[in-house]
Amino acid sequence: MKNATMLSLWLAVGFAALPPSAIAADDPALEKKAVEMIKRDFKEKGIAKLDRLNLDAVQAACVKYSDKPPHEGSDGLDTLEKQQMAAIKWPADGKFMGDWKKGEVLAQSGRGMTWRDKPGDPNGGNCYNCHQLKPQELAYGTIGPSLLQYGKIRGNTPETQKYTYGKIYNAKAYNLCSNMPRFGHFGVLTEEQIKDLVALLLDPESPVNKK
Amino acid sequence: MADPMKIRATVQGDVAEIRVLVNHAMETGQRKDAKTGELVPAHFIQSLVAKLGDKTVLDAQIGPSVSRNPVFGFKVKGAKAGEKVVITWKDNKGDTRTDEATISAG
Amino acid sequence: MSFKPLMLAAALFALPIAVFAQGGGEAKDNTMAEIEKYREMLAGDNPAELYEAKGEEIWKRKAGPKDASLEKCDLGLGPGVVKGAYAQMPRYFADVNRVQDLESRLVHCMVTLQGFKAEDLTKEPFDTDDRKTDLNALVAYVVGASKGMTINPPLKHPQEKEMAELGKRIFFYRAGPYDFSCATCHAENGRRIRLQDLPNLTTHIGSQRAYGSWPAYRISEGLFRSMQWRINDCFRQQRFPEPQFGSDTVTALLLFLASNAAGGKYDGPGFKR
Amino acid sequence: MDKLRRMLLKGTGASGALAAALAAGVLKPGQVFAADWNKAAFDAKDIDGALKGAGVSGAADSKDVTIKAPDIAENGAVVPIEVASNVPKTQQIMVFIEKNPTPLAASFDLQNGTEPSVSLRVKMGQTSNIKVVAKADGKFYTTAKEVKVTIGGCGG
Repeated sequence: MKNATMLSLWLAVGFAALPPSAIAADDPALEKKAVEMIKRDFKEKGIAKLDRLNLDAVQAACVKYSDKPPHEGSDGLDTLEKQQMAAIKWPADGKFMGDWKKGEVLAQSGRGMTWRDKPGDPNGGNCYNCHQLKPQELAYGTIGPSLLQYGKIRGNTPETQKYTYGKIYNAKAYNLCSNMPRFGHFGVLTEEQIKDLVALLLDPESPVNKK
Repeated sequence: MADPMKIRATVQGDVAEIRVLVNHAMETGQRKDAKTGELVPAHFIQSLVAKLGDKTVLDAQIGPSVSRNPVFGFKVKGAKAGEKVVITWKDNKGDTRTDEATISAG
Repeated sequence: MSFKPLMLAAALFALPIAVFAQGGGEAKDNTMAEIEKYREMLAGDNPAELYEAKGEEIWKRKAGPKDASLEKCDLGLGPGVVKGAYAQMPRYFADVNRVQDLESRLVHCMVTLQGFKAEDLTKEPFDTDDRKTDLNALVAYVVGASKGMTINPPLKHPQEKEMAELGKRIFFYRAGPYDFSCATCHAENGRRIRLQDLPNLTTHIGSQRAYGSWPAYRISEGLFRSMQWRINDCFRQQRFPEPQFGSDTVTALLLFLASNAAGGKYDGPGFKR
Repeated sequence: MDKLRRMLLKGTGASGALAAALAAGVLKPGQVFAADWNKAAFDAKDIDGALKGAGVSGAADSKDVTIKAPDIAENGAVVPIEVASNVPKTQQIMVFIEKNPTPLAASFDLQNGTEPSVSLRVKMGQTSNIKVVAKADGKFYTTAKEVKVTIGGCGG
């Protein structure tokens, strides 16, 4: 009842989001001014240096097209996804599965890459921030889809292992303006860590695949 | 010097409802300082006494498991609007503070 | 392991969960219902009140090289008018010919009226466990004097209109090693990070609930936190470098949020996990 | 939550710091305080020690002692609780957080018309039972309630 009331209120008053059109492209002069403002107003702190404000090709396209780039063109989806895919460094040993127990610890940790993290501190996987994984963990986020039963649903095949490794390494190779960080591409996680996360998702013994 | 408390006291019938919000760090002594890595010394309220007029109505002993900026609420029978509530606390470093409030009709 | 205060990530503005709770299993609904009960039991007795009381005293007290109080400080509604002023900020101030948020304006007043040096006030502007700033207490006092009022930034001056538009663009700027923008977490309805619900700041309701309940006392730190701090910590968790205190980038974002929240109620200072 | 868990579970320095404070003689009871702070009870490291230190023995489970608290706390640094006793002649109410490093949180002597119902906010380092003991007419009555402490934010 309460929810229903709130929902109708929401629809009536505040549900309308900003126009989904390309905000940045709408007014190039204003966009330029905003970028100049950003470049002027930040200062480096700890490991967070000012070069983090510079956009790579993927970020630039996603900002420019409000996360909905066209397929064609040199800054289009097709070209950029292909480039990102080509840049994935696959494991030399051809193995994708590590230790799911280590993966679970990694999935729980939200640490890493902020100006408070020290150089050399291990980064976390941040997984539970956005995804549901093992059923016992109630404190999970919903920015990304639930990964409960991930391996059970998809099957622990070599193809799924490779896809899962690649997706964690660089989600943008599969969906250019995905919300998910590029953990391998930007060196946030090591090859071994990504393998541990693949195991957390696919190992039949992992709690993710248990009831 | 310690900062003032915030005391609310209202009466309905002859029961006063008293709530006090205390400004205190309530350090357990087991927390490490973010910058220095040193343990922050224990600093917490150990006693809190409430009086209605000159009668003690609540005599509390407190440990570091009570939250920072503590809140206590209690009810006293036989109170009247206009009476004074006086609350005094004292911590493990010997700091102390007394504040008072007048009971208002609820 | 060194001790570090727990910060919530992009979970920048807590909202009552009931509004945003989605389906997704009984366990989850039950968790959210219990957390809602937790919040209800905490309502009232907000430690932010202690900061408000202290801020009022600081506002009226003579201080600084010029030995003056802040009672002639103009927060936009005329010298000395505190009531309702925060609800109409950020705004354009002719005497400095720019748009200022509350904290920038307070620094301006402390410099011009009391003779303090701006760099001394803004070098380490945020409270720590053993260092509480006058500025932070003043923020609590001023925002408390807008409690219950309608959020209503003027948005009439060309600079005000432009700042809100710039803020929108900054909100959608994706960068850094995680490719995050503010919008990554705050542009969809019904999302959470861990258990923390994420308001959709591109909607009126999401902005009103978030902007309308900050600044706030934060339980996880046991400290009162201002908007400058709030935005600063957003950028930290976005894995960006640090925005400078009182910079246009922060003011622009605040005005963007205030403009989305306009017409809604200001209900701060808040009390957050 | 990690913060608090670390804060409460890490290290054993507290007793040292406290001992130093005591040695420095800063714990003189003021005139206003009737009883000395019960060091033995507050310093006890487990629930049995804390109960013993507080002089509690033979406490009977009782439905007349109640704890109102959320089943899940969003943040263990501040857990709001209301404790009450309907046992006639209740003169004292004690609150213990069983799994905290020092479980005794507070002890309330009720005098001159104060009702046996107190609200307060406590820290909880982890999911734990809250145990409340009421003393009435020289006898002890008790009840307990579990509160789960969740991981909030993203641990960054």
